[in-house]
Amino acid sequence: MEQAEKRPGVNPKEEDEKLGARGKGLAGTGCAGSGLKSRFTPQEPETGAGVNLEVQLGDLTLPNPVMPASGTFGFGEEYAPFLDLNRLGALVVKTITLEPTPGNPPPRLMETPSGLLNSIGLQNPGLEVFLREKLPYLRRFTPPLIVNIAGRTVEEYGELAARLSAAEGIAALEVNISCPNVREGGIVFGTVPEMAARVTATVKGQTHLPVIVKLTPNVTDITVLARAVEDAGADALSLINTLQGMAIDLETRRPALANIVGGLSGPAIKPVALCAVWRVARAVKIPVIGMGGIVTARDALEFLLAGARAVAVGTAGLVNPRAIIEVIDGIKAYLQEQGLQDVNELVGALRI
Amino acid sequence: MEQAEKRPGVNPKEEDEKLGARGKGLAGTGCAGSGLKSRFTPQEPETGAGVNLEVQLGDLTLPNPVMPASGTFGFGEEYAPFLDLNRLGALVVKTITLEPTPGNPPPRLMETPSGLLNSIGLQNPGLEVFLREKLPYLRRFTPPLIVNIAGRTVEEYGELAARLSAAEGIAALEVNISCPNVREGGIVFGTVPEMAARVTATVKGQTHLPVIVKLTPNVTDITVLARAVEDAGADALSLINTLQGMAIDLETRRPALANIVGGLSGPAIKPVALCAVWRVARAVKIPVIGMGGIVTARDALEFLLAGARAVAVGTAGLVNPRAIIEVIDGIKAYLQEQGLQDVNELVGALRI
Amino acid sequence: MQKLEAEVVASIRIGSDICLLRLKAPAIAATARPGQFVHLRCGEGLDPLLRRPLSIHDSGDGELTLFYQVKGRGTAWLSRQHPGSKVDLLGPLGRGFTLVSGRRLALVAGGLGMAPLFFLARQARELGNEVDFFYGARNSRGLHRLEALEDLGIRLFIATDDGSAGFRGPVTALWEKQLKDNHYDRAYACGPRPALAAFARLAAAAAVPAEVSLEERMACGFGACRGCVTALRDSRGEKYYENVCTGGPVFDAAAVCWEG
Amino acid sequence: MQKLEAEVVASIRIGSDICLLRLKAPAIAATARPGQFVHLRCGEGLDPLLRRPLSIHDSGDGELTLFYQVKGRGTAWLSRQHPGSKVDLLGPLGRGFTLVSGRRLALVAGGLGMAPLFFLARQARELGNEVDFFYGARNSRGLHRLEALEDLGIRLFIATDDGSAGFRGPVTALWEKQLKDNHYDRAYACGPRPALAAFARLAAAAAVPAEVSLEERMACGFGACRGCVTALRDSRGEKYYENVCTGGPVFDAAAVCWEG
Ligand SMILES: Cc1cc2nc3c(=O)[nH]c(=O)nc-3n(C[C@H](O)[C@H](O)[C@H](O)COP(=O)(O)OP(=O)(O)OC[C@H]3O[C@@H](n4cnc5c(N)ncnc54)[C@H](O)[C@@H]3O)c2cc1C
Ligand SMILES: Cc1cc2nc3c(=O)[nH]c(=O)nc-3n(C[C@H](O)[C@H](O)[C@H](O)COP(=O)(O)OP(=O)(O)OC[C@H]3O[C@@H](n4cnc5c(N)ncnc54)[C@H](O)[C@@H]3O)c2cc1C
Ligand SMILES: Cc1cc2nc3c(=O)[nH]c(=O)nc-3n(C[C@H](O)[C@H](O)[C@H](O)COP(=O)(O)O)c2cc1C
Ligand SMILES: Cc1cc2nc3c(=O)[nH]c(=O)nc-3n(C[C@H](O)[C@H](O)[C@H](O)COP(=O)(O)O)c2cc1C
Ligand code: FES
Ligand code: FES
Repeated sequence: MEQAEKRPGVNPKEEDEKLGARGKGLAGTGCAGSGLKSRFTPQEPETGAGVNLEVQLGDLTLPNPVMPASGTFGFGEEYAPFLDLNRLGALVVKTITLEPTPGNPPPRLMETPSGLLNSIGLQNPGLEVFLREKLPYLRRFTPPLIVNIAGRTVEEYGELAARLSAAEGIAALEVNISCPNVREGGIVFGTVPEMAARVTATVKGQTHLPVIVKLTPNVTDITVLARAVEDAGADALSLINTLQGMAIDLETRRPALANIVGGLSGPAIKPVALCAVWRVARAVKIPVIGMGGIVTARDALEFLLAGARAVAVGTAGLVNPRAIIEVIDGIKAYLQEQGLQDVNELVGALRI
Repeated sequence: MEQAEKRPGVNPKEEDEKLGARGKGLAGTGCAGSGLKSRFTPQEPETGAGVNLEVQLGDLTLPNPVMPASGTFGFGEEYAPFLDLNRLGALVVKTITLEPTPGNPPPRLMETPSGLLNSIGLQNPGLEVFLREKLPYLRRFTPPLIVNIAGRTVEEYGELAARLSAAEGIAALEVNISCPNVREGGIVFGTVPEMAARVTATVKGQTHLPVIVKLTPNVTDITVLARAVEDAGADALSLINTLQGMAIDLETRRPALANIVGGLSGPAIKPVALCAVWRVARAVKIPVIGMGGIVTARDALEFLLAGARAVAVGTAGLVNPRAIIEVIDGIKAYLQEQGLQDVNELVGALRI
Repeated sequence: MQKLEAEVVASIRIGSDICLLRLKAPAIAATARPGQFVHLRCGEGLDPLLRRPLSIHDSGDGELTLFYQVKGRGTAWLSRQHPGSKVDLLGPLGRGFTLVSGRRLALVAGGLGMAPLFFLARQARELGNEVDFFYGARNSRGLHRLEALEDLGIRLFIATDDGSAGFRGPVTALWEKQLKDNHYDRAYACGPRPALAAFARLAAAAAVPAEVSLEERMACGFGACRGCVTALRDSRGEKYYENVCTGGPVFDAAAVCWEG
Repeated sequence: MQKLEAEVVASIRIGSDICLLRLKAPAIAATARPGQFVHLRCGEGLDPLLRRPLSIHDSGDGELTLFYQVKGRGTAWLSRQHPGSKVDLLGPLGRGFTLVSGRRLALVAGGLGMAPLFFLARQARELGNEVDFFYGARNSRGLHRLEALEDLGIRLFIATDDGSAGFRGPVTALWEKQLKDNHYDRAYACGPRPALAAFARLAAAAAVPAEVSLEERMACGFGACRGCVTALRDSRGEKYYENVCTGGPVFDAAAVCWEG
């Protein structure tokens, strides 16, 4: 052997960068393994000082870009035993309808490969009860409160917007025109550009609050819907809602859901969501909230790179109620590791 | 203790039906665990004598309802080391184009949660080479040979149909109007009903062979496309092709695929596929070939219940080259366990 | 209600597909009540994705005991965990059984429904109740923990569908016979839904206050998703959906819409 | 080419994230050639879904040896498998290195690229070749199996980027120096793509026939999906895509389109 030592001494100070590189990049991002494991820390550590996590959704300022996805967060109180609600980028409640909505008959859930199929059917206590019983609790927290609404008619969307805008403590409205689990309205509004635009314009006409319109992926070209809604005055978009899906129970030879079809969410749909966000972010000027299968900070960062200004964690929070906190902490850690000062630098920073 | 023995004697002859029920139902169906494990048995055991597996797709008779999905089966020869091609319900080759198609630049693959994202871009040696070098090999096997075709123009579809119909040993054409990975034609034909109908009619006009049209799920309402194609003369439908998706590599901040977007397949999309098959099977009279995420016999049986007359195994075969054989054997075993004589009894037998 | 990693103390197969799992989880064991459940991650990847709900079979000394059937992939994974390994747990979840003292109680278990009733029986005895425990299964091989049950100082009534042990017939029929001669202050049941429906009818007919523990597929287990509902009737007889995970799993038998 | 369940004979961690895995797989070991690989299922559920390709590091006596880095979930799962457990395997896959006898050979390994070159070195020695083995890594901790390599009766040349062992600089630069003074009949390389490109340039300049082993993400591993392609140039200089899994992973270095 020439020009080389035979048994090189190991230098323990020196990190093997090649071997360490991947592991290191993920160290703080909570991305190891499935990301669905975590321990409850009663006192939230405020890591990541010195990096800016604040993002703007039009006039709406979020302390950080991570929020829960509507319908997976109940009315916030359900998560209180597991995390400090004040740490979230926003609070987003289950869809509210004008009247109480009983929802679909059970069974409403089915697990699928890396996914969850649901047919809740917008079960909620209705606007009155929300204003009286849920809002006072939610007002106690500092993150902006986003109220998700759905109507059976365009007029109902308008009325919901008007009445919620009269209430105190609501920061923005999220307009659900994309729920696959209700027969009336719902997804129809979300698949026909003219209808989507009408709902948007009506809501805008009834509120001073920023209006976020939530889009369905169950369309031929989601950018057409996105532009229609932008033109109608939407301040931001959120996407994606669930994919239409179905499951069958071979034992009984019946649909697994009483409603027969349902909405698919969770990691399984992440590639579809990421693609939709990327395409829409390039097609519109208003900010986009990305969601669909986000489990770890790594997932969330990918959505930011694809062009999302903020992200939402849905199904993952049902499995690990602390997932959202881990995503926030992981984003901070990533920024620090990468020497970035501001999360906004990552938005749309995908290299093509 | 009254009216009851204290330590009941165990009766070893008697199966504990309650406990055993579920396990038993799955015993022969290859459904235990992920279904992606198996051993290669050089000699195929002919199980399930006495039950009929033969199905009709219009004029096309299949010895059993399980075939490979186009593009995951190469030209058949790739699977020959692992299984007896004569056992399949049909042989289905990768999409053939008129001219050789180089395909998209690598990387072309990315694993996603329970899914696979690909952007192959219809790489194939073109019609000439297919006829000269691939067809003679494929003709040696007994199952009907289905040749999948794609054109850049309606005329190309027609020419492909005409020239393939002149060749010997082809049982049917599968018309791919749904590939998300090519810029020209491809998915455009599959998303606009009028275009889909024109392609179908053109192909029908150029061939005496049964014509199967393959649909994309990336549309607002797949039943509209299905009916358009049925009205234009299609003999059968196959669905679904892949869902449009995207993945990002956080390390490089680049898309994981060179083509940026790709098609999502595998277990992740099974609920979407099952829903599409169920909806289309109710909307049309022609037979449907169901595919999307089938791994086990159990999955295949669910598609049959949803209304598919036959099924295709795609991504699962890439992971377990014997998956398709296990699905066939599992369907046979299920029929026997359930005391059914004919697989056709299960088609559309979902209880609503 | 906590999220924690519990260490496996012991994992014992007590039947061909029945396991007992002892977990070290002092924070949960300290507050767990009979009828409550825990929600466990049963795997490492993203598939299977959801947690699995299992009743608390017993609790004490900082430990939880679970009694479960290996049914699918999740429980199969669980049965492979060795002492020392960690299981990701939410709990205690749900509303448990109403506890009383110094009364005469009937506990009616169908098959795996024995799981939560064991814990109830133990606490009920500690509170000075008399407990008649009715335990039914398809056959004698579906009966478990008989010795442990007897050690609780209860009266044990056994029924099997095939008569391979005890009374031949449904456990509810066995209870019905006892109802004629005995007074019960309260009755509790867990088991397959048809058995629970029969139980509820008998209890109503005998004017015995009765509670049942229901099962429904669950995602979160803590009330956030509205996925696990069952139909109930309110005081005016109107039907509504209630979460099984937070409104239950234990419900007043009279409030449940048995027809669905 | 077979599909089988191979029993784990030994699983040894030989570095912080480097493992050696010995598998009992006589049917594969009997025909395996240097440069070929196996394709392993690394998990039980549907996630992770795909197999993982690993080069055959050594083969003999009915056993395969694999040398791998724990990189993500698949390899992490693999590293947890104990002796006696089974691993689902396809193999041997791909086209290996061209074997010659009685010649002077240069083997150039960058980092994990050592994996297949070990097997090649051993067989090359058995065929009576002289072997100069160039082995580079970021630093000394990235060098493995040095003793075993030396036992093969080769000349070992070490390079590290930081000089913590051997030559300071790229392994290709170390080879370049040797190329000046030595004649090589053939050269083989495996490692990161930029290193392979440099290797190919040097080999071409010195007119040494050279082969490289490439990596590409794979689904099937047996040629069915066309997912694992790399760009090659045909004899007329025209670019086309070839499967790495069946056309390679070993290619003539001169045929590879290094620019992509
Ligand atoms: C509140 C509650 C308490 C329970 N306590 C016990 C217990 O103590 N012992 C016991 O053996 N079983 C109990 N079960 C049933 C147990 O949760 C299921 O058997 C288990 O989830 C099956 O998971 P698997 O992955 O093995 O089966 P799979 O069939 O693969 O499960 C697939 C999906 O269906 C769900 N599922 C399957 N069966 C049931 C069921 N019967 N009820 C609810 N969801 C189901 C699973 O959670 C999972 O989401 C309880 C269920 C509930 C709701
Ligand atoms: C022909 C061939 C031979 C190989 N031989 C070896 C070897 O001997 N030793 C060794 O340590 N590594 C080898 N690799 C790389 C090895 O396959 C990957 O490190 C491994 O697949 C990572 O899997 P994971 O689940 O741990 O990582 P993850 O990053 O979670 O993998 C995610 C996906 O990317 C794929 N992938 C990740 N890295 C690579 C890569 N470098 N090449 C191809 N696909 C990749 C995986 O297969 C999987 O589909 C080889 C690759 C190829 C193509
Ligand atoms: C159980 C459940 C209930 C949901 N309910 C609503 C809802 O009421 N309104 C709404 O806009 N979206 C609803 N969604 C959709 C989510 O907000 C989100 O768009 C979708 O689940 C994708 O994100 P995920 O994969 O992170 O869950 C629901 C999703 C789930 C899983
Ligand atoms: C790698 C790959 C290549 C494919 N190529 C084609 C193709 O050439 N033509 C086609 O019609 N479908 C193609 N498909 C789609 C499949 O035939 C099938 O419709 C889809 O993958 C869903 O089935 P699966 O989930 O079982 O894979 C391809 C799929 C994959 C994964
Ligand atoms: S499981 Fe989510 S509300 Fe009950
Ligand atoms: S991995 Fe499928 S062709 Fe190479």
